[in-house]
Amino acid sequence: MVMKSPFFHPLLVADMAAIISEDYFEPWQLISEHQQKSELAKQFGATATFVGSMRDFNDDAHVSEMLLEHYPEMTQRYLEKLEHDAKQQWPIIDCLIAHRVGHIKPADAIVVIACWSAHRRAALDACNWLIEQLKFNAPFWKKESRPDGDVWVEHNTAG
Amino acid sequence: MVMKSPFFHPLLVADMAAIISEDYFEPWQLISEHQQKSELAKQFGATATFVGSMRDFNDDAHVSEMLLEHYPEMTQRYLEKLEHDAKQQWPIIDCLIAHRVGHIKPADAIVVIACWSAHRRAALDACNWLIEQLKFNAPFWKKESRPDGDVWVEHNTAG
Amino acid sequence: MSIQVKFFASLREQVGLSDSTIEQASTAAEVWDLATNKQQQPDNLVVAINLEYAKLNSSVNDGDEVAFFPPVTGG
Amino acid sequence: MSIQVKFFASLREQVGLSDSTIEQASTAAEVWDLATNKQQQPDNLVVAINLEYAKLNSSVNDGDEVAFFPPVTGG
Repeated sequence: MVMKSPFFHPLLVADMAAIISEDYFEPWQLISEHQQKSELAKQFGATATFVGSMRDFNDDAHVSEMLLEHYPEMTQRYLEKLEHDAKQQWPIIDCLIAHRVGHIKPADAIVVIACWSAHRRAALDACNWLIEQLKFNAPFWKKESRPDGDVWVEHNTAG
Repeated sequence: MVMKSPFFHPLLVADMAAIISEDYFEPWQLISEHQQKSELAKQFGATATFVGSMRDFNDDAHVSEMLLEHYPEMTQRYLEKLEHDAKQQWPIIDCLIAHRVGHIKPADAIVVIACWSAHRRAALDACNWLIEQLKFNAPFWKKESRPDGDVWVEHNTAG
Repeated sequence: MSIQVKFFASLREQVGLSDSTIEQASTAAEVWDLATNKQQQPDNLVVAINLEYAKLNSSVNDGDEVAFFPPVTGG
Repeated sequence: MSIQVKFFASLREQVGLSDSTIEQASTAAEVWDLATNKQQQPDNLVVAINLEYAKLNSSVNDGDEVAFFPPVTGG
């Protein structure tokens, strides 16, 4: 999603992106590429990121694979809304959210959040807020392949 | 710094690094390479990072270059102590701190902090704590090249 | 007149439906009863109407899309 | 017997010294007076002894390294 409006101050033009991907992505490369696209490199002084990745165990059981289901129209809309809401609360210059869906292997990145701002507090607080909101509200569901069969994850950990 | 001890549980062996560099580094590549070296890729589910980079203005003045002075023995020791203290407070699997010194250009990364943990709260909280501690206690000093001359930065912003 | 109904994840498997179309209903709860043939609602049932979170007693209108799902577990 | 003294950043420029060696002193404040020839201490003076933060009235011993610097501005 590209937001450009003549009413924005040029320094505050945002190039927020909300990506839902069936394909593997390397999180640091994704962040690096998004940042390079931005013309704001000399404007921001702080970048905070969070990457959630697949562990090969959960509740002491080995997990060989994961299937991530979602509600496509609602997730896209919800992630864009989150970015919009974060920008209302903090002076973020740029923001990236990416989330995998479909078949996921251990060590794959599942979610990437990155926030760029002039100063650290806004970037860190917005990143922290975005991952909590996403975890508890974005319509994604995990099904884990365990030795004794496939199991839907019933709830997210509190932290 | 590599910490390995037979008394650590294998899953908790840390490969913490505290790097002070006179040379340019690309922050996302540094994080990616550190992560790839780690044999813990399937153990961690959360990575939180903070990157502080040089803006080309401060206090409304254009800044063309920055010189970062430090107290070498004390900075190295202090950054390693910070990582150690973070590991005492949170179940961090791996941790990276890198900081530039010497001549720095606009958009260069100045500091990189990355924390890997099983779950997000530890990674996010440790990363947040580390940047605050570093900002207010690690013996680095910035001198900015401005149109009217070189100026020592007198204090860090609160956020 | 019609209302689109969707079910996701473990709830989709429990109910045995991924989507359905019903003729008419006044609330999300009524949509549930008609689409599932009055199966019992799970305690942690989540409802969205037109891609926004809603409640079981929220009203629904012609053309709405009503989704039922379990607590989310992404990220 | 000797104590190594170091100055950093703007303080180094103000004092006009980057390092110095003094023969003997009992506190960091005394180290300052001897090394700077009793220049006035800035309000925000920071002191470290042997790479650890200390106070002006902290005691110093033979072989110690005492550093004086302004508030840090890294990160």
